[in-house]
Amino acid sequence: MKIGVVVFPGSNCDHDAYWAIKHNLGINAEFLFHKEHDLKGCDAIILPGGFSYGDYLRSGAIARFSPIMKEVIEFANSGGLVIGICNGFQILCESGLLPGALLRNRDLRFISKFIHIRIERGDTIFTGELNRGDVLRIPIAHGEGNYHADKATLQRLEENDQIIFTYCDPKGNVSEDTNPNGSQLNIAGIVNEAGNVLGMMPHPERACDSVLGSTDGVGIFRSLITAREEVAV
Amino acid sequence: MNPDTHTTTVEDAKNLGLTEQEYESICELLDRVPNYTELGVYSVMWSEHCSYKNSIAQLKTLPRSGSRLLVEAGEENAGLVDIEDGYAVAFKIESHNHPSAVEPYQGAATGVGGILRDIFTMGARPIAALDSLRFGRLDNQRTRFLFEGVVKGISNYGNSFGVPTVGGEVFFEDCYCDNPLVNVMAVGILKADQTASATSGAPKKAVMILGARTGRDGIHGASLLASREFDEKTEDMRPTVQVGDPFYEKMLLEASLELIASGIVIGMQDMGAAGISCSTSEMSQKGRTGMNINLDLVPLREADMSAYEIMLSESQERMLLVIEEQDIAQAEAICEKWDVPIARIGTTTDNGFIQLHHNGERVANIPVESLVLGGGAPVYIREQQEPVYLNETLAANPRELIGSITPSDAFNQLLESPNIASKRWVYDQYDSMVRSNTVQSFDSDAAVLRLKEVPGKGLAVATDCNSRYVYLNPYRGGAIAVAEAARNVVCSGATPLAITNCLNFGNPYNPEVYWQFAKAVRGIGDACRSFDTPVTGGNVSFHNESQEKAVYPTPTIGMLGLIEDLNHITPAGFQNKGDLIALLGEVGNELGGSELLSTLTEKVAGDAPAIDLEVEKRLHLTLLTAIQNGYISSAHDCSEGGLAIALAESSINSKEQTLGADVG
Amino acid sequence: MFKAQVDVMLRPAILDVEGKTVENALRSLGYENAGHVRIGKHITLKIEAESREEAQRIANDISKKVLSNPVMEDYTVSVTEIETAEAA
Amino acid sequence: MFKAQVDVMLRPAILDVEGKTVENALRSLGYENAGHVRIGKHITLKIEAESREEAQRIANDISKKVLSNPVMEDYTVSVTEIETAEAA
Repeated sequence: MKIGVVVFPGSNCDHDAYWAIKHNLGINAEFLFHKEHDLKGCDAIILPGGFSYGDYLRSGAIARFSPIMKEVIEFANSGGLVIGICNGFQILCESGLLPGALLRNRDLRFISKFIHIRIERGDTIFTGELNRGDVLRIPIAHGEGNYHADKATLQRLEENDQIIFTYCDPKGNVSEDTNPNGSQLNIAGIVNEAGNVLGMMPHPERACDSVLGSTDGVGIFRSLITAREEVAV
Repeated sequence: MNPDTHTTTVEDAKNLGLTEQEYESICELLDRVPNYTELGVYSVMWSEHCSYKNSIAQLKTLPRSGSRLLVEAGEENAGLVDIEDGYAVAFKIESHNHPSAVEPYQGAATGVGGILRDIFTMGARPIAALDSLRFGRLDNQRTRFLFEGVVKGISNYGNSFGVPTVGGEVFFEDCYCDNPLVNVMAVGILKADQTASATSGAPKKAVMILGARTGRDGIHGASLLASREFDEKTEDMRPTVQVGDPFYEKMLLEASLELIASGIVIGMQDMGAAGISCSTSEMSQKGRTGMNINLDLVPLREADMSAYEIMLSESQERMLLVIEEQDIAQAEAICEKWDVPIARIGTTTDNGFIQLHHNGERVANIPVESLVLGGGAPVYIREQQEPVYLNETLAANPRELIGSITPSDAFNQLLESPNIASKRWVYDQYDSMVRSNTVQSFDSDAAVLRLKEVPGKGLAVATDCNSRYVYLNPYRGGAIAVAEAARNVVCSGATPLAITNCLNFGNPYNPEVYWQFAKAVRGIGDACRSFDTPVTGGNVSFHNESQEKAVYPTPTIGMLGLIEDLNHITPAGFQNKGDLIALLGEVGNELGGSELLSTLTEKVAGDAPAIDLEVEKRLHLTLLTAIQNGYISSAHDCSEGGLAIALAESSINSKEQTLGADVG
Repeated sequence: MFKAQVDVMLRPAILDVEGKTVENALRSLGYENAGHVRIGKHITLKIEAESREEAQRIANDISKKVLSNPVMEDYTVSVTEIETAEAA
Repeated sequence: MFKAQVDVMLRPAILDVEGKTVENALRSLGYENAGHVRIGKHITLKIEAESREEAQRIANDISKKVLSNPVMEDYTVSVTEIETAEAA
C-alpha cells in the first residue's frame, strides 16, 4: 500500500500529510512533484493543503493545470481514491472532479482553530471505520472555505448523500452558529457521485498525533487504507 | 555625462542622509571624491540600519558568546544555538517599523519575508514565527487602519509561505500612534554540520543572484527611512513601497535549502536593506576577497535602471550566492526545478575591492573594508543625559494616583483593557499549526514546538518587553524584559538558552534617548549574564518617533528555550479540580508603570518594579526542577495586571474552560 | 499589439461578502446614497495578434478557461488596439 | 439613479506579484502571445444623485477615500445613468 502526496509550487502541508501517513499510520508515502506525469503506482492520492501558486487569481485556479493533474483526473475517473484537503479541495473543484466552489470566508478573514465536524455517512470509503453522527475535533486553517454550489447541485449532493462532513458543535448539533466560514448547509466535506474522491476543508493530517491535541484525523485515513486493502486483495 | 559616475559634492551626501564629516572620511578612505554610485553605496552601508554606527559601541557590552553558540553574535545572518543530537537552531528578531507606518500590509509582510530569509540563508528550515506589535490607542481611526493592515500582512505572508505564527504580543500605547513597532521573529532548525555561511569564500568563485528580478523597490527604503523621523510629510515617501511575494519566497526557500544540501554552496546571504550593496560587501569582508560585478547581468524588472538604482534596490525575495564555476550547471538545474531564476553576475577577486561595471563602463571601485561594520563604517559614542521627565515620574506615588477603588472594579476594568483582553481576533488569523509541530501557542506563556528531527525534545519561544518599565527605569526595564522572557519559557517547561533582541528607540542624537539606550543595554547584558542566556544577534531600530515625542524605549527580547523531555511541557491554564495554587516569589506592592495605573489614570509614573537577578535565577531553577519532577500541572507568569489577571488568565485558559480559583 | 480588459464578477445570485462589508463602511462614513456594492477582478493584459478579432478570441479563451470560474463567476472582455510601445 | 464602475489598479511601478504569477501560468499553458498581466479590483455600485455630475463627484470621492489605497493604487471611475428598477 502506497499513498502519493502531490507537491504543487506553494503547497505547504505536503510534509504534514506525508508525516501523518508514514509515521502516525505506518503506511508507505511518496511525494509526487507537480511537473511529473507519473503517479508511481500509488494506491491513493492526496492533494495537500497550502497556497498553491500563492492562491493567486483563485485558490487552486492555476494548480489544476499542472501536468500531474492530468494523471490525477484520469486516476480519479477510473475509480482511484483521491483526498483533497483544504487547498486540495479547492483544486478538485477547479478541475471539475468535485462540484461547486470555495468562496472567501464570510468574515473576510483567515480562520485557524480547532472546530468540530459531524459525520453524515458512515458507509463511505473515507468513513468506513467511523460511524454516522460521530463528532471529530479537527483544525481548520483557511481564508477561502465558504463552500458554494447552485441550487440544483446542492439538491443533487443531498439526494446522492454526497455530503460527508458538516460543521457542528462538540455535541454534533449543526447550526448557523457552528458555521465558521459561511458554507452552504455547513458543508465541510463532500465526495463525488462515485464516492472515490473526497474534498474537505479541515486538516485531518494535523489531528493524527496526541501531542498535537487530537487524533480524530486518524479514522479518515484508516478508513481509506482499509477500503483500499479490501479492493486490492 | 553618465549620472552614475558624475563626481559628487557634500550636498549630494547630505541628500543621501550622510553628514559632512562622513563625506570627508569617504573621500579620505578612497583618496579621491566618490562618484554618485559609490556615494549611494556608502549612504546605505553607513546608514543606521546597516552600520549600527550609533549602537555598536553599546552592543559590544552584551555577552555575545556561550558554550552552545555555534557562531558569535553578528558573524552570521542569525544566531545559531546547538541543541545536541547533531541539530542546531537558528533564530533572530527584526523590525520593519517605518515601512509599516507608510503601508501596514506590505510593510509587515516584507518584514516577515526578510526575517525568514535570514533564517534559511543559513540552511535552516523556518519552523516558527512570532510577532511583537505595538500601536497607538484603539480609539484612533489611523491606529485601527495600521493594526488591521499589519495583522493581515503578517497573517497572509506567514500562512502562504507555510511557517506557523505561534506567539508574540500586542500592546496599545499612545506613544506609538504614528510610529507602530512591528518586530518579527523567526526560528529555524538545521543539521549542525550543514550550515551555510555568508562568506565569499575565496577568489575566482562565481557570484550568482538567486530569485526575483531587481526593480526600483524601496530605493532609500529601509536604510534611509530608519534615519528620518516621521511627520506629516510621510505622504511623499509613497512610491518607496516594497511588495512581498510569499509564494515566490516559498520557491526560494526550497531552492536555497536544496542548493545548500547539495554541498555546492560556498557562501549565501539574503538581500535585506541595501540589497546588492550590502550582500556583496559583507560577504566579501567575511571571505577576505573582493568582487567584480557586472550590473548588466542582473535580471531587471524595469528597463534602463541606473547602476545607482540597481545597487540600492530593495526588491524582495533575492539572495546572493557564491559557488564554484564548475557547479553553475548543477545550481541552475536545482533552481529550474523550483522555477527560481539564477544568474551569474560576477566573480570574487583577491584585491579586496567591490568593482562594478555597467553598460561597459566601470562605475564603482570601493575598498570592501571601508564599507562595512567593523571596518571603515563610522562608530559613534553619543552624548548621554538623564531625561528630565524622570524627576516627575520617579517622584510620583502610583498608589495615591490610583485613589480609592474596590478590588472588583479594578479587576473588571483591567480585564477590559486592550493590553490585557484576549488577542484571539489577531491570532485566529495566523495558521499556528502548519508543519504539525505546534504543541502550545497563543494561550500559553511560551509557544512550544515538538521537534520531529529530535524525537522527545522540544523548543519553547517567547517575545517580551514592557516598555513602560523601560521608560520609567531603562536599566531595570531592560533586565525585566529578559527576565520575563526567561520566565515565560521556564513556565512552559524549558531551559532558557539564548536571546535575540530588537532594540526600538527614538533619535540617538537626542542625549536623553541615548541615555535610555545605554542603560537598557546594560540591564539586558546583566540579566543575560545572570541567566547564562547570551545575545546571539538581532537588530537596532532608531528614530522611532512621532510628532515630537520619542516612543517609549522598547528593547523587545526573543528568548529560545529547550525542552529536554516532551513530558515537561507545562500549560498556563489550570488542569485539574482540587490542585493547589502556589505563588513563587514575593508580592511587592509595586504599582509603578502598572497596567492598573494607566487603565485608571492614563498615567505612566512611579519606578519600575525592583528586580534581583540572583533571586530571579533561583526562581527559574526552582520552577524548572519542580516541573521536571512532575509536581506541576500548570504554571503562569505574573505580568501586566499582576496576580489577579494571572489567576483570571489561568482560569479562562483552563481545561475545557471549566476551572476557577479559590484564593485565601 | 492589443490590450484586453477583463472584468470578472461573482454571479448576481451569489452573496458578495466583500461588497457587503464595503457597503456597510460607506454607510458608516455617511455615504447614504451609495449601495449595491459588488467587488470583482479587473484584469488587463497585452496580446500580440494579427487582428482585433483574433485578439478578442484569445482574450475570450483565456478569460473562460483561466481567469474565471464558471461555477461562481461571469466575465466581460473588451479589446482595444494599442501602439506596441505604449505601456500596459 | 446612476451606476458607477470603478477600476482600482496597482501603480505601474509597483510589482504586481499576482499578475506576474498568472502571466507565467498563461505562458506555460501555451498562450505565448499574452503578457503584461496586471490584476486589480473592478467595483460596481449604485448612486442616487440629482445629476450625472453629482453622481460622478460622489463616485470619485468614494473611490479616493474608501475603495483605493492612495499609497499604492490608482483608480478610474465611469458613471452611467440607469433606470431605477434595473439590476446593478
